[in-house]
Amino acid sequence: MQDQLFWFFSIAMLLSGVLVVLGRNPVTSALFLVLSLFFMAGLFVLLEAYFLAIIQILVYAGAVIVLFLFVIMLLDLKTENVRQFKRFGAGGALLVAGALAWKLASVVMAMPAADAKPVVGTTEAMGKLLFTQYLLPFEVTSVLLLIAMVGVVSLSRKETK
Amino acid sequence: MDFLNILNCTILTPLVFAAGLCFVPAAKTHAIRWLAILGSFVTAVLGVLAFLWFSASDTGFQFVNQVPWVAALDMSWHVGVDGISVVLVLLTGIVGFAAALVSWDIQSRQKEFYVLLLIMIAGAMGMFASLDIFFIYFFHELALIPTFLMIGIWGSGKREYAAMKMTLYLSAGAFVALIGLIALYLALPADVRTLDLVKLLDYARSHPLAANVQYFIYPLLLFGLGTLVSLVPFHTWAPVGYGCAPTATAMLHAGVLKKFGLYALIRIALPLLPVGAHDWNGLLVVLLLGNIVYAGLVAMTQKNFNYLLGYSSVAHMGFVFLGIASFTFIGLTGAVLVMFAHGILAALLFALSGYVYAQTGTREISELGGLCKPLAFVGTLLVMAGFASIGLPGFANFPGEVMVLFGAWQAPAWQAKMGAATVSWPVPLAIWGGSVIGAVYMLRALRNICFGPTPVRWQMLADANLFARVPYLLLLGVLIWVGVYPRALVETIKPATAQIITAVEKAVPAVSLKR
Amino acid sequence: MIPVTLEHYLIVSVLMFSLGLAGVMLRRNALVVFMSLELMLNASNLALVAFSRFNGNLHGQIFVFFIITVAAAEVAVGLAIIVALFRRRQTVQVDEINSMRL
Amino acid sequence: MNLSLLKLEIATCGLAMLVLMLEAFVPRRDKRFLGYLGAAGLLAILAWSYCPSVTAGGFTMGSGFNGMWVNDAMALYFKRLFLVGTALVLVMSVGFARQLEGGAGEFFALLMFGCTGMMLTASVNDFLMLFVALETVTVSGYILVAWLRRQQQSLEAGVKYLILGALSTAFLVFGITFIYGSTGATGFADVAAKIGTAGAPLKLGLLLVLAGLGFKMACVPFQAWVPDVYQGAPAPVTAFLATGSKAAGFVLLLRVLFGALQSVKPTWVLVIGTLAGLSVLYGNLAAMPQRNVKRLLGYSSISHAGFLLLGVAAADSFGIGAVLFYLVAYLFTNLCAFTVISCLAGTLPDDERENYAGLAQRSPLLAAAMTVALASLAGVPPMAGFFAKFLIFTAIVGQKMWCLVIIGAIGVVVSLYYYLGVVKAMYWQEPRETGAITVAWPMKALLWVTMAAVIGIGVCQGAFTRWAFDAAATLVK
Repeated sequence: MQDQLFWFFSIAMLLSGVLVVLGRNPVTSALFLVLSLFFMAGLFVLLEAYFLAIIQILVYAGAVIVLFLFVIMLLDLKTENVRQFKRFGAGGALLVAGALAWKLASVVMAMPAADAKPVVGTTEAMGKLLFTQYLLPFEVTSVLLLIAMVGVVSLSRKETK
Repeated sequence: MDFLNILNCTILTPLVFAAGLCFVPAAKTHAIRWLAILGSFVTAVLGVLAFLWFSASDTGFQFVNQVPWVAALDMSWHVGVDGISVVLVLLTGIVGFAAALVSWDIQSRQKEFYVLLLIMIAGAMGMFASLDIFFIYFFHELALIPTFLMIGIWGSGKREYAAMKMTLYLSAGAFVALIGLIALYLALPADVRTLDLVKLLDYARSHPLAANVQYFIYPLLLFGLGTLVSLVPFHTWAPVGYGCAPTATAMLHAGVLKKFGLYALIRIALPLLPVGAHDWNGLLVVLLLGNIVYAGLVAMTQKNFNYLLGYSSVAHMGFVFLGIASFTFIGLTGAVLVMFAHGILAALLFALSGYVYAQTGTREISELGGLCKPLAFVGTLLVMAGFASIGLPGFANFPGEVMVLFGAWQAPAWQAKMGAATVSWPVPLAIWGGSVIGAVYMLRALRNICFGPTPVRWQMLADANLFARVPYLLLLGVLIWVGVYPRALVETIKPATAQIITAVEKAVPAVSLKR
Repeated sequence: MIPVTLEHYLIVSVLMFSLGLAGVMLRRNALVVFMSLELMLNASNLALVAFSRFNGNLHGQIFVFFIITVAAAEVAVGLAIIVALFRRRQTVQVDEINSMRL
Repeated sequence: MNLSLLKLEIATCGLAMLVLMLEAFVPRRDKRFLGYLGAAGLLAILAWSYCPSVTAGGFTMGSGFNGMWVNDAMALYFKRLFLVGTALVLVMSVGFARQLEGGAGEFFALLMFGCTGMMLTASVNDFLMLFVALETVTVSGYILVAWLRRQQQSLEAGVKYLILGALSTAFLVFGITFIYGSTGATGFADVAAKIGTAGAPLKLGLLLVLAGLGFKMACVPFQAWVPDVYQGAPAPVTAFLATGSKAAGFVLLLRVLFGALQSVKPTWVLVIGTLAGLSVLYGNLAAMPQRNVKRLLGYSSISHAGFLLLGVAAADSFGIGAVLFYLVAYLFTNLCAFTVISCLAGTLPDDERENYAGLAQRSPLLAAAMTVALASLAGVPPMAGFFAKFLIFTAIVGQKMWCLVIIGAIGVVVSLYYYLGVVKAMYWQEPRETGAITVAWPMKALLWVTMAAVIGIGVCQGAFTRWAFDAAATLVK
């Protein structure tokens, strides 16, 4: 059952990913991005990373994508009728991406098999780690979020004379 | 740092005056001029004092002052002079003062000009007075930046091209030499690494560097420094640079700064890398013949008097190289003497040429003519300087060149290397090249400039006034003094060159004279 | 059917990463480019979670937590900049962003 | 949990928040006061970092936070560098303030937050911490670059920086993923312990991490953003990127290379050497035809990344010491140059070289400062840049890397050409418009300070070299 789910989730995730890249309308792309990330959350569940699966849906689907859609609506972008892809051609880009994929995949295939016993990413386990061992980066992240907030507010407030 | 040390004073005085000039309002041009002249005069006096107080009978460095600077590299502020450098300090003082005096023709942005001039003098002083390899190099580069700006702002003709070309050539050459110096520093074992020249010389005396290391490092220094001295084929910057430079810059550069390459070869490369120097001597001989013969031939075709002087200075450099390449005591001593003599002579020639240019607005030989009539004084001096340039007895160049030729004549290095029986073949060629070609182009130019009918437009030119005559007379006086009484310098130079040659002969037995 | 192992997850992650990269290089719309960048970051997330499970410790999952947080901040800032540019230029096409050239 | 290890960072961050809060209460015309407050505060923190209680061994030096954090002499060296740099950039921003539309207070605060991030990078000892610290710097960078919302160029630069920066982050993260995957840890010490057994995935991961750091350092082939961003961003921000952000990239590189990868030195020396050579060549050759001064400095910044990498490639304590000295020299030099540029930002139509023509007649001080800065960048004595290059070349000649020496030599000579081109314009050419350019006194003071620093470091190299070498000695054992 789990294996079948893996195949389903990963193929669906990749397909939605392809549609993000190929989508003619940014709204379509954004919606497929949500879908893709949703399937990834499914994969997280399969990997027993429950906390992250929830976070993935809450933060990405709930916040990031809403932000994207909001911006797209705000800008009132129409479907692109003009050239959709960059000038230097799809061939080069695909070649680079393909080569990278090939290289990475060959490295991955050569990796030794893992034998450690699996861990479960429950909220409790994650929370304990975050507030003990990872306290410092956690606090730094709060500064980072403050920076982002200040920046966004300053960048998008009305222009003053 | 000992601020009463005379060498520190000679280096810092021009810098202090330059800093002082920065605070004088730019509009007070007279104050600026006199302050700058005062600064260069004090420097010159200090240079003369250093020469006079120098005790010729003592070997080793005098007026030494050492302050640690960068411990990690064993680099220190280390000043001191021996017979070679004290002569060049004297030269810098005299030429610097003369250059400040002749700069009355600078009519715009005087403040900047004099600040740069004083920095140049300080740099030149520093490079001869320093005994730390880093500072020797550092001061040369310090003196080089003003050259670029001065040619660009106050130059004439193709000044932009000239300034760019000269700066790029010289910087590239200096950089190659720097790599050589760094390699030299690193060739020592890690625990004795030092940039201190005295320590290096001491160390090299007891532990010569490996022959292959010397073979590798010496060409970096030879070609790097050679570019700075306009060694053929890296000489093309010189005529165009001097052709377009303002008078004072040409005087200081051709007279003093250019000697840096030779000085560093004699001071650093020869005693530290004698085997390398011997290995590369064959090539150096070919190139220096290029300097003497080829540059002389090119000089003959020049239409512009400053270009001609530029090529003639390239040719004169050949003689110094000949002295270095001879590996003989007398040859090396002569080389140092030629360095001094040429420094004074080049300054005098460029100064006079500058005066003519300021009066006539042209340096084209064909447009000038009969200048001896309106400009009796300047014309006469020009002719005398020309005589000095072609090596007539009575002027400083003569004893120097003769000594170089004697040295070259007996040089065993070439006899061993090239298989010549008694007389080494470069010598007659050099004599022929130096005297005949030099005489031809210089006399022909002088005839065209000074004699013959005076064109109408030049008949009303004003001769130099009493004040303007001071620098010319000063330089000519030195030229004649040394020409008549070379002992004054030679006795000072001898102990230092003897030391270098002894070190070289010990390291490379093939070059020692069979007595 | 072959049992699913670490490798499978990694291959999926690699494909996702390359897909995102292709998107970044292909697309002209800055917003879509930005979405493709999100795909790339998420590819790392997947690989990290997979590694975390098979390495037997939670450090990888913690890392993912931080990546998600940082990515959210980055998206917010990025969109603010893109909106500001759109207000000025009326375009989000990256190859029209070329007022600075030699 | 030992917060005293974070003293300086907490103080800096607190200062930034203080400025942010005061911004709400300070009337618009007094906003510049906030900039001075920030600069003074940062300098106070700098002075504090010299207090024995901070420097003396024991409670503020050492490592902590489960090995994620290390406070050693090198960390302190870089933190001081960041503090000085940011303080000077703040003063520069005050002079630039009339260009900043409103919100000058936030601008100052963001600079200080960025500084906090940089200070964090100096102590990083864990890949997770590396990621978080680096992002703190990067995100504040995005905002600052795009700050001038009314200028199209600033926004375009912001978008470019954003997209390429996010791309490099993606590579960095993917690289860390593989490192974690093959070693099961993210701490440098753990990675170093397991490096022998982990094979290709680890190498791949490290290569990807290098790509992420290369973006910060602006070395080839991660340099695509540099010219546009340097040209488009507000001048103080460009200065901030060119000095602080680049130094942050280098401190992280050093931490990774010597913290985690000490045992595979021969491999990375090759990679770093190649990148160094390419950066020197590309940066210098591409800078030659540039006519825009900011853009030219952008390309020159690529070449300087190359020179710095040359020192890293030497990979001994001398080379690293040279890199540390170089960064300080480069900091003051760049700040000097960008102070001139920001003084001119309101006066000249744009940064084309033609507009600099005859600057020496319109403002001798600005022209002199620019000349000092360019001479230092070109490596001409007595400027600091010369001694920095001298140290770098000594390091690589010492390693007998002749190929790199030759490339470096070509770079030095070529660079002279284009730097002199600007000097030429300022001094030789006639100005397009006449009329003296007045410089406000804080900018004047900044010019004098940076010029004095550039020349002072170049002449009295002793103390600076000693600090740099002492710091390097803690890294390279």
